[in-house]
Amino acid sequence: MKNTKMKELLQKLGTLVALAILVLIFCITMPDKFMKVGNFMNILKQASINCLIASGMLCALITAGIDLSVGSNCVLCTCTIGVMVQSGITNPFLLVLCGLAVSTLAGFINGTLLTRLDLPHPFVSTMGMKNVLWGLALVITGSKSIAFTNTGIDGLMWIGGGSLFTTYYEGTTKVKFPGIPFSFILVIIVFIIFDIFLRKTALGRQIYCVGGNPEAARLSGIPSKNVLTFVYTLSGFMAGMAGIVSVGRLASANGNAGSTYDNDAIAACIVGGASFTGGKGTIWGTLIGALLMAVIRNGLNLAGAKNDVQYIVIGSVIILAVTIDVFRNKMEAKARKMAAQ
Amino acid sequence: MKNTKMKELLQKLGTLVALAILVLIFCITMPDKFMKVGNFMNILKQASINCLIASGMLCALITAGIDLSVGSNCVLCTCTIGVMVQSGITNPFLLVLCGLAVSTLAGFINGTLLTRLDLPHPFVSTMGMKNVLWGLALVITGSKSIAFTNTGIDGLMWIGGGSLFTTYYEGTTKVKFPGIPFSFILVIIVFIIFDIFLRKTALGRQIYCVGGNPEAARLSGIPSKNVLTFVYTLSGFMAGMAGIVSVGRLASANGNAGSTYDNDAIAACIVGGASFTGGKGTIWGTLIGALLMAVIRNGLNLAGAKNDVQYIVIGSVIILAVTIDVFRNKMEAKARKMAAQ
Amino acid sequence: ACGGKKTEAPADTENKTGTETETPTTGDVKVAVVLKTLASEYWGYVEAGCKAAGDDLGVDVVVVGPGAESDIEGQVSMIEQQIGAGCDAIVCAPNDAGAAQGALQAAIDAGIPVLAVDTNVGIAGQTSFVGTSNVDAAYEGGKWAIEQAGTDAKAVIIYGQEGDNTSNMRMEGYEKACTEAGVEVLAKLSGNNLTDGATKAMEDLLSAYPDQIDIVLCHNDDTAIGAMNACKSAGVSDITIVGFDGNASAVKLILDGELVKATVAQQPYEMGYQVVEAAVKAVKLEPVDEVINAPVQVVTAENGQAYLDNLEAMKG
Amino acid sequence: MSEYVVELKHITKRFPGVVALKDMSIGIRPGEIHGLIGENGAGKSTLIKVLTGVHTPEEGEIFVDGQKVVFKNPVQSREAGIACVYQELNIVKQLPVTDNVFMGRAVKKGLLLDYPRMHAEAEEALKTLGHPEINVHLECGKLGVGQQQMVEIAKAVSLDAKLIIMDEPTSSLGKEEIEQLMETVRGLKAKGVAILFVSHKLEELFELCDRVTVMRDGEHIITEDTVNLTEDSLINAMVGRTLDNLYPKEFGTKGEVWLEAKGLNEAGVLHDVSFKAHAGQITGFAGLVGAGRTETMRAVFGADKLDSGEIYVKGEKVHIRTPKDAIKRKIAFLTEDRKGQGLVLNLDVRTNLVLANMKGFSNGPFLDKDRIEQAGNDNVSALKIKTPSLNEVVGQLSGGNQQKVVIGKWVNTDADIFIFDEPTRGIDVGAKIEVYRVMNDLVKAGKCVIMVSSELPEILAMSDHVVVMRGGRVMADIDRDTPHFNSEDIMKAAWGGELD
Ligand SMILES: Nc1ncnc2c1ncn2[C@@H]1O[C@H](COP(=O)(O)OP(=O)(O)OP(=O)(O)O)[C@@H](O)[C@H]1O
Ligand SMILES: Nc1ncnc2c1ncn2[C@@H]1O[C@H](COP(=O)(O)OP(=O)(O)OP(=O)(O)O)[C@@H](O)[C@H]1O
Ligand SMILES: [Mg+2]
Ligand SMILES: [Mg+2]
Repeated sequence: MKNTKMKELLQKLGTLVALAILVLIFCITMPDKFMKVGNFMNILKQASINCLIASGMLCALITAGIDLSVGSNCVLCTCTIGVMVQSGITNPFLLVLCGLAVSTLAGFINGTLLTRLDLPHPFVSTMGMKNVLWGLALVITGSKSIAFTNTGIDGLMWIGGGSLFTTYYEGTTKVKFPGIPFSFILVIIVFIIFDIFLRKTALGRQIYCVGGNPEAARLSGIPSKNVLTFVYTLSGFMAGMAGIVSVGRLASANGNAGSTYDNDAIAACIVGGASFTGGKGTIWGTLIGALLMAVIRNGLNLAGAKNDVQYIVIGSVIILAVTIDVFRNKMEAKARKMAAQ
Repeated sequence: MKNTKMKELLQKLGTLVALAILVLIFCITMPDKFMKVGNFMNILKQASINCLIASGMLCALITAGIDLSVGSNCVLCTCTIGVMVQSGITNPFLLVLCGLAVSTLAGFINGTLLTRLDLPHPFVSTMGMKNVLWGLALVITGSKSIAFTNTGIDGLMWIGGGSLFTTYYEGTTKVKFPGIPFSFILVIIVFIIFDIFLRKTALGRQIYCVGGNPEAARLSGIPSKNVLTFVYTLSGFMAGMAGIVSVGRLASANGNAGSTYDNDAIAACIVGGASFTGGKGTIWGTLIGALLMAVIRNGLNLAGAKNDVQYIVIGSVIILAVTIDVFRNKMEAKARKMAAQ
Repeated sequence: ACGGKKTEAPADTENKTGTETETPTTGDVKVAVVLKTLASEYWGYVEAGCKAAGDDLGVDVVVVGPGAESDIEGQVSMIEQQIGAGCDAIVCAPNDAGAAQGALQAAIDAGIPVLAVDTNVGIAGQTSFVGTSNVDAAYEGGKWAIEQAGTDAKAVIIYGQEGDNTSNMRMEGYEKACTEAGVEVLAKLSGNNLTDGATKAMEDLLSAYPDQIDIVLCHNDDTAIGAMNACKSAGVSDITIVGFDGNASAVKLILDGELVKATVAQQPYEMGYQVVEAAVKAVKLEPVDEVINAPVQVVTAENGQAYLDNLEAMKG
Repeated sequence: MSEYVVELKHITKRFPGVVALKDMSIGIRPGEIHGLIGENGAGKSTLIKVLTGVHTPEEGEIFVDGQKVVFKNPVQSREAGIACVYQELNIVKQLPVTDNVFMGRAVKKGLLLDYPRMHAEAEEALKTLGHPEINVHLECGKLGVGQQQMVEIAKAVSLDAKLIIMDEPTSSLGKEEIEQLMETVRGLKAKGVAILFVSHKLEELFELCDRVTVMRDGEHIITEDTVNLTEDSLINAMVGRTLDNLYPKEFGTKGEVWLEAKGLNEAGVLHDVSFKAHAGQITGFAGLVGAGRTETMRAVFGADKLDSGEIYVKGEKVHIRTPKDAIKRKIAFLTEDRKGQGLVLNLDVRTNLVLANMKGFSNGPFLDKDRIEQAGNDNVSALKIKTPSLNEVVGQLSGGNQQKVVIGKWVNTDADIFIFDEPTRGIDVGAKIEVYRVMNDLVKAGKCVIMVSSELPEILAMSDHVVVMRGGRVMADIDRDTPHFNSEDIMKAAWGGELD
């Protein structure tokens, strides 16, 4: 049982192969730089924000939608917290609450726009919202960046910046094991919840139904509009979570910080097996997709690759990863057909 | 006949209403700045590159696809020309030929990746290519910007920068009528060709068919894969055209210039009535969409609106424009329903 | 279209450009300022300076800028619009000098004075350039860091967007400082001008060169904050990070004794103020210097408080 | 207590361009099997969707157990005890069978779904329908169409409903499965469940129903006990006139062999399939569901890849790799799945009608508007396609009218060899005759027609020559003038028996 499940997982995730190959290549070419515990922890840290955003994006993609506002929304959350801190509020719970509330509200507006106005596709509403939220983030911060260091919110900053199980060389402050980044532990917790949510709850399954065949969902009495509204609200909430993590990770709030987030999240989901036509995608696939992206960036940085080379390599790897997946699916279908004989 | 067609067009394009309202608002609030012939000519000039790119994007959207590489591709074309000019080549025909060839090839690769590798959705392949092309543009220019002014390619620069029918106050060099920008005349010519192509030719209709149901199209003898390959090649070609226009428009080649182009083109198409689910969209709708975007930007700039406000307004107008269209469609359906006997 | 000749050639002395009409009174003077973007702290200071000058001189100042520094076409459009809408002088901080030259030619042709701020346009007929060379400014920052860390130190550079002119120039300045002092540059990575990108880049640099990096030279303050994050979470404390721009948030960190030890401030407010001043002079056909140098300041723990107070005062 | 479990009174429902229901009333008694019949586009499916809360009628009332109700959505209807198998498959292909059976419902244990129980119940429901072989863990997209239809039926049956509506449930089922389904329906009736059964197959209605309601143009025509009805009176009520001959067979002159297949093989699907089809004849393909007839035709048409085998068109050996090659060889192929493979649903009728012959309707690269208009109008009148105009989006036509558009699409090609895969699936008796007439005309014009059909009467009446398949193999090849040309022998061959 467990074994077959593992096998299934492996089969389903052709990208895991791509990830493994990539790691292997980097390990061989840069054993001294890449193949270090500390570096692997770095990769996890670097993937965290993308993972959180991608989890919400995944739900939108499963419903055959998209949420282009996640990047701006994440930034808006951080900026909200930044402005509050500037005005002297340092209660971490209050800050987290307000940050999440703002992002969740923005997500809810996305969903409402889509479903109540009967917009044809969330691309429009979320692209519109992306601009609106970006503008808001700039307005509230006065287009200035706000630094969090030494503002008395170290507890909050620990979420994004702290590590567990850090060990030091005896009697020094020299780090032996840099610890597991708490942000990644958070990601794992969130992803386990998502996994259960998507696979085992009624609402989770309804998300797949709405994406796979909206007409069937409607005829089966699934309240598609509510499900969609929920999905975009959830996506907003997850963007907020990412915003909270970035408080500690970036130690600053800047209205322009989110420009690359949307595409990174989409790439993680798609590379991880989700599809624009909806009904497909798993959270673990998304994790692998996000890690794949993080590993490429990390490896190229370690190799000292320039911007331009990085663009070319990242582009190629994205295409390659998906190609491997498509190829593996075809092989599998062929094998099934042969077995049917 | 002509009359009903005009009426139909008006009916089909709810966004035209949005555009009219917007122009009216700006005319009323800024009669001195906005409501000037020169400014209107500016708007046309400013919409040109987006129009050209959007025309190719429209075809991709009609097939239920997307082409995220257009921005980079446009820039790559300009940079190719830039590098050639730097190396002393000034024959405009040769320059145009090479620029278009590079972009068309890139588009062809997009199409080939999509159809021959059986990728699930062009988002991935074109996002990958976007990065690759961007990187290439930086590599060939050595990450430096190349100025075209005074390099002896004035003829070529006239395409993007020149105007027709410019008049001056008698005996002076003071401009009376700044002339119709040639780039926009080019747009109109291209769009008329596109209109005929999409509505009246077999291949054009096939693009809609492939977008609506690729399997049905294939079984009807339409070579879906070839049609798709053609669409992405065309999109690449149009990006190349935009690249040629930007030689004169920007008077420089810079590898980073294309970052906003993709989204602007998508927005123009979607605001103009295209849909992510394919099978929908007209070239005139796209024109209106592109003009709408250009008018907002222009008006806000003239009003001296700050970036943050601009983001918010642009986001809202995008949502609003599409909402008006959806609403008008609903009204029309309702009217037809009431008329049914 | 290049080089349209005036009918009545004005006294074409070195730096001033005149129009055929009579000198306008300051009340009607309109100065258009097109910056690289407005959505950032640095350009916010420039904008504030421009507006303050406008108020002080009693002229109408419009400040616009595209949403991002990479939006070259957006900036060209803005220049066209401002010329089209009518202005008596135009000030520009070009995102791409070549592109701006193309667009500003119309102003030169129409006899409208053209001024550059922060980054030079370099168009023939340009009235004035107010700013500092980014190369020199970065050089100053680099030199300061090397003074602190010693010439046997090793440095890394985290740059912005490759292909971006400003980034290229700052890179040149930093490298110049390092080569002069014989400091080895271990690596150069892009942080894409974002804190997120810079954090990742610095983490990776620390991984690649453990215990070797003494100096981190950054292309802006957000990048410096990112580098600081990475160092802190890696437990690195003996490192000198230099930022660029002189943003308040960065200066506060410097004063707090964080790892960001300095930021190169180009006096954005001053630049903004002076360029508008110069523009008004040009409109009034008064002589204007071809290059107006704004002073560069390396803001450190010593002069940081004064700098901040100054910023505060300017805002008020 | 009312006489009816569910009653609709004076329902009017409008769509843009059409009034689908006009003052329509119908009452269903508890425990009865109530047949509903009418031409394509008569409004049957619309009526059903009003009943299930999918459409809200402009006028009229709905009563359940004598109580007036208003259904705003499908959940309310389901909660009132109404379950439905819709005409079009409503399967989420990416999800497993269990999820589809329980779509829109949840069996929970705490916060989570109780999958073990759901799997068990889904298995149970499929077993009672005679399909224990369907793996409930498998994604639905991997099942055959017939199996998918069974999942759809299981979805309705597993609800504890007092009224189950079935909108043409048998159109994608084979004979055996139809028998099984009828058993199930009778079993439900015995339990006191009322059934509303829509079908275009008269014999099914006579075999199964207690009463039948006939609709025409959205209006109620008659409701009668089945015993008082004859085929003729039913058809008369439906189409407003009598049809003397349901199968108007006409003969052409037998010509050369125009299509010949030799030893077609496709791993796991086709085994050494050979057949010949003559010009001027209708070659029927009989067999049970899954016999491999569709696969054979797809292979011939170049839609699927063959592992080996030869195809001859008009005596010439050809290599057909894509449908385009086949069309070039003047082969037409009407697919059985109109939605997935036949039509571009979001485009207009006009475009769909010329889909397969854009070249033929072009002058150079340009489409010839007038000729297209002409051909479209001809199709609409010849095939009696019920559509507001040629500009109507095909997806909004009723199921049967969509099928007619697909037929029109192929009639508009200048093909010589026509392959019709289940051409009369889901179309009404009147329209069927039109389709037969189309085939007759083709044959008389000397064309070669292949008709794949699961309806034996149709095969017997219309074919000049029958090929019987089973399990991807050709079992028999029977000419019209041989003694084996009868239903017993064909069925025997379809079941794998030897004919002497
Ligand atoms: N959603 C819709 N929008 C517009 N028109 C519709 C819609 N649904 C049905 N119609 C129209 O309503 C009429 C009745 O259609 P309906 O599907 O009820 O017919 P039907 O009796 O079920 O036919 P069939 O036997 O072909 O299934 C048709 O003319 C059809 O075109
Ligand atoms: N209802 C079904 N049950 C089981 N298998 C099926 C079913 N429908 C199709 N298949 C699968 O598809 C293969 C060939 O089916 P095909 O569609 O060619 O048969 P057919 O004779 O055309 O039947 P149909 O009447 O369904 O069109 C079979 O070998 C079988 O594996
Ligand atoms: Mg129906
Ligand atoms: Mg079949």
